[in-house]
Amino acid sequence: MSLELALILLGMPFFLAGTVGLLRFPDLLSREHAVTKADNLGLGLVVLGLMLGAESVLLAVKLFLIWIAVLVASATVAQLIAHTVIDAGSETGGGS
Amino acid sequence: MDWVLEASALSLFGPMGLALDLLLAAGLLWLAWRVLYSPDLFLSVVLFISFGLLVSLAYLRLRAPDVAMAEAAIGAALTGTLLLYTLRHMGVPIEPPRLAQHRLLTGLALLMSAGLGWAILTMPGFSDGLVVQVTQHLPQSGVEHPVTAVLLNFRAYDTMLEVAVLLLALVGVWAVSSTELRLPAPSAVLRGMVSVLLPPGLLVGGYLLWVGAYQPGGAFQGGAVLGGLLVLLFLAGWRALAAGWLLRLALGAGLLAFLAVGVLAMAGGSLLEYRLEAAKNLILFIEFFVALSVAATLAMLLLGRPGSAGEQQP
Amino acid sequence: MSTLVFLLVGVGLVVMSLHALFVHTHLLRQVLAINVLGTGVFMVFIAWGSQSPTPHADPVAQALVITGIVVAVSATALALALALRIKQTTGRATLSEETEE
Amino acid sequence: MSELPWIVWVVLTPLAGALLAFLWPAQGVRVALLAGLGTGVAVLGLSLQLAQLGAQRYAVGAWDPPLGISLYADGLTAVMLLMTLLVFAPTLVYARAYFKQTAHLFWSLGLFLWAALNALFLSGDVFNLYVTLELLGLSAVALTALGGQSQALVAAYRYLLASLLGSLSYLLGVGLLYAEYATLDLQTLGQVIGLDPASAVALALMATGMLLKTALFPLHFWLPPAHASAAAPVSALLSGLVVKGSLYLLLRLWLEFFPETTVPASSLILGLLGAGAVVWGSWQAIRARRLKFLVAYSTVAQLGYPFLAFPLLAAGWDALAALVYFMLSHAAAKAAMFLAAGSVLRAFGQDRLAELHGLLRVLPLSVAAFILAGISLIGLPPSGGFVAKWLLLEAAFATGQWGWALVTLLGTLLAAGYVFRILTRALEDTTLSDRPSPVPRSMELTALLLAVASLLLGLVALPVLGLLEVGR
Repeated sequence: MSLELALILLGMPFFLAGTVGLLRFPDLLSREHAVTKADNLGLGLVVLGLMLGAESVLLAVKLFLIWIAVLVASATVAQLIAHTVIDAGSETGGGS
Repeated sequence: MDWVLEASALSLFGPMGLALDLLLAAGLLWLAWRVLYSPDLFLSVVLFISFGLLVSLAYLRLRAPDVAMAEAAIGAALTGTLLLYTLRHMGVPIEPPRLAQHRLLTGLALLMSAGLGWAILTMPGFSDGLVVQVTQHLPQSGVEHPVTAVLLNFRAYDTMLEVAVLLLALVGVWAVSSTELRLPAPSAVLRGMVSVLLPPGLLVGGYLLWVGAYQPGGAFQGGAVLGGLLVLLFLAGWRALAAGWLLRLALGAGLLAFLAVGVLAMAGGSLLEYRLEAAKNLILFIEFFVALSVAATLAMLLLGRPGSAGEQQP
Repeated sequence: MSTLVFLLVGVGLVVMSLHALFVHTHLLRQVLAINVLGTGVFMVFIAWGSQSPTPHADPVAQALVITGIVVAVSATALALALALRIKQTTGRATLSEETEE
Repeated sequence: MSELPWIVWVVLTPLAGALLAFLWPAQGVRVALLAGLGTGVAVLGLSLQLAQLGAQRYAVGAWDPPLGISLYADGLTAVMLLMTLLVFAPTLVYARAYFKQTAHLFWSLGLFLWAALNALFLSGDVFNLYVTLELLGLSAVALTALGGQSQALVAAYRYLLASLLGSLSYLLGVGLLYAEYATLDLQTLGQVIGLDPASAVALALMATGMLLKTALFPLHFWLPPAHASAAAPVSALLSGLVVKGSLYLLLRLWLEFFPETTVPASSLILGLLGAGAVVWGSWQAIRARRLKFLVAYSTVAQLGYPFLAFPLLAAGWDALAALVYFMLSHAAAKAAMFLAAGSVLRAFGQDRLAELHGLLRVLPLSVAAFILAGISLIGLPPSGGFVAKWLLLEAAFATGQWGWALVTLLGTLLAAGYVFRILTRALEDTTLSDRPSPVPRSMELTALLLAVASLLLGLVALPVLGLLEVGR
């Protein structure tokens, strides 16, 4: 029980770091970078913790699949946003 | 899935559950306030999507997983996407909202809400008359999950009219909008993601549809997932089904299946009355086509009107 | 206990969205207000249904709310299509006070 | 007549027709007329069955209430279904000539509207009534916006917001009733409902929702622009039928929840609002500068009369008969006027009253339709309007509430005012300057047919009122 709690608690600061990055970083691309990287790692740790606690292997696999889906989705969205920002020609410092 | 339900049934959180509820409630009210009154409309729409997700979390806390899925898939994701699409084409207003003064109507609203609060607080206890009836008649419904039994058997007439409402909304949107099917140029990254997500997406959609008979899930939730997938396919440049009578058949399939099964059932009994042994298959038959037309309708609501050659504009 | 909390949240959402609906003039803000109003009403349904002794909340209430959500998205889609057309034809994102002529 | 479940076909035929018109747009007209015929047969079959066998209750899916949904049909339902048939049939024929392209979306939307009305009149379940109300509201809004010009779109959007607000208010009332009595069946609710605070608030919410959707004064702001800027056949359906749907629902709730004996004080409020509607609507109609706006404001006024009958419902039969007959005669007369106004618009391209001189020479049939429909709106014998006002006066004198009789007479004078505004200009003998474009004969004939029907309603009062008594 304690290992799961430790892993979940370990994941928390990454979420915090991601959010702080989102608010603090100057331009869009670096903000986006912070959120994508930190949150995914945090989520990974939380999922790992939940997987240990899950009572059936099938459930553990489902939890893992959730993490994979979030990884694919956030990576693609990050790419798309980045492309639109660069295509729009706004210098890296700009962007809402 | 059961594990998550137990967690939300306070077993894991124990007394912490109330703290979570209060946190969630505060979050909901604060987010709603921001959605309704923030000066920047784009921020309002984005916050509306997170508000929808928080609402589906609240439904999970209230032990209503079916509704949580429907709210997340249709209420938050799809409505949010529709709002973003419309906002992009309307343009974000620069000046903050001018608040029109409606002293009378605001007073009416407050009066009505005070009455509402008072009525709820003086409400007698929960009477589970109907819940007991549903559990008693569950074996005759052909499915094990009570929500699907109510939706597709006990109150199937409601659901038939509801599928008609969805189709009607689409016809209404076609009658109003003149925008052709305008899709952005597909980007390689999106195409890559779609090829990765398509197989598991179809699997999840189909699984949700199938599992509806035993656990939370069902036609609308499965249809919403498939609808999202269809939108991704269109954005990634797939045009095959984008117009013509095949599309119309897919859109009308749900209502068609309902009418067909409903009328056929009248041969041996009353409208929409399934014989016990055929109930499960009939429900699944209807759910399949309803999911298909929900997916097609939700995707077409977003992607606008296909200019099919054969039919002039109104 | 969680029932009462979310019942009051439902009522709160209804109050806020009603006020916003009357006060705002921008088309999209009115659509947002209608959606939040619908969510408030559904929250009251499910909060009350969660007191049901069955493993999940009251199945009839859940079925009604699922039907309500699908009807709400249909109405929202039509409202947004109308709002877009109004902006395209009149160039304004608010309802013009038109006279008879 | 036979054991055929007409009650089911009354809803399924237009619904299937709407679906087929959507799937096969090229044949939209033919599908609509065929479905219209089928629905007409089903409605007549059901009415005959009701007259012979009395009220019917049909449990859908063989699940009895409170678990399942039941359809319920009695005399009131039959009269409403016949009213819908009476207005829909000629309007579909009119629309065939009005809309030039055949593959128009009007056919699918129109049949959805008919299915929604029939489902609303037949439903015996409060939540199912919410779904039918939404089906009705969305199809009406889509039809209003069909024209595509900005005025129609703005009016349709304002109509949609008012309709959604009304439906959600009604839904909240349903939620409270369900929370308290754990049943959604209308009849069961009627037996168990008490007057504790929660039920009172629930009924207030449901009633407010219906008042908003019926556009009763002061909640009528959305109606005139919507009905005036919609296409002519759509305006006829909106003014003639759609507003009657929510009015019927309010009446059905009233009859189920308040037995004749206990008429609550709130009926007085409805009566006063009705009086306000009659006066305010007529005044706006007299001042209107365009023909379709005049007719739309006349709807706001004429909708006031049924509400005058609510406080008199304790007087028993006469008041109920008056209320229903107001709805019936107004449906036919108003639909006829809007169709005739559509012919005028088709001929001259605009409908400003100031420039509509000498219509008689150009559109004699439409002017005749205006005259006959005007007679019914004013309430001169032998029209349906006269019978309704006569029954209302009888009920008023029976209970000694003179006020409503006075309002009715004042309303009659005001109605005469705005009807003659149309006729004086139409009958002038001056020749028109610009060349009117040709108007298809079927458009004028259907308008005239509806006007004659509203006149004949006065003569067929006895059988119709006999049918109304079934199940009371």
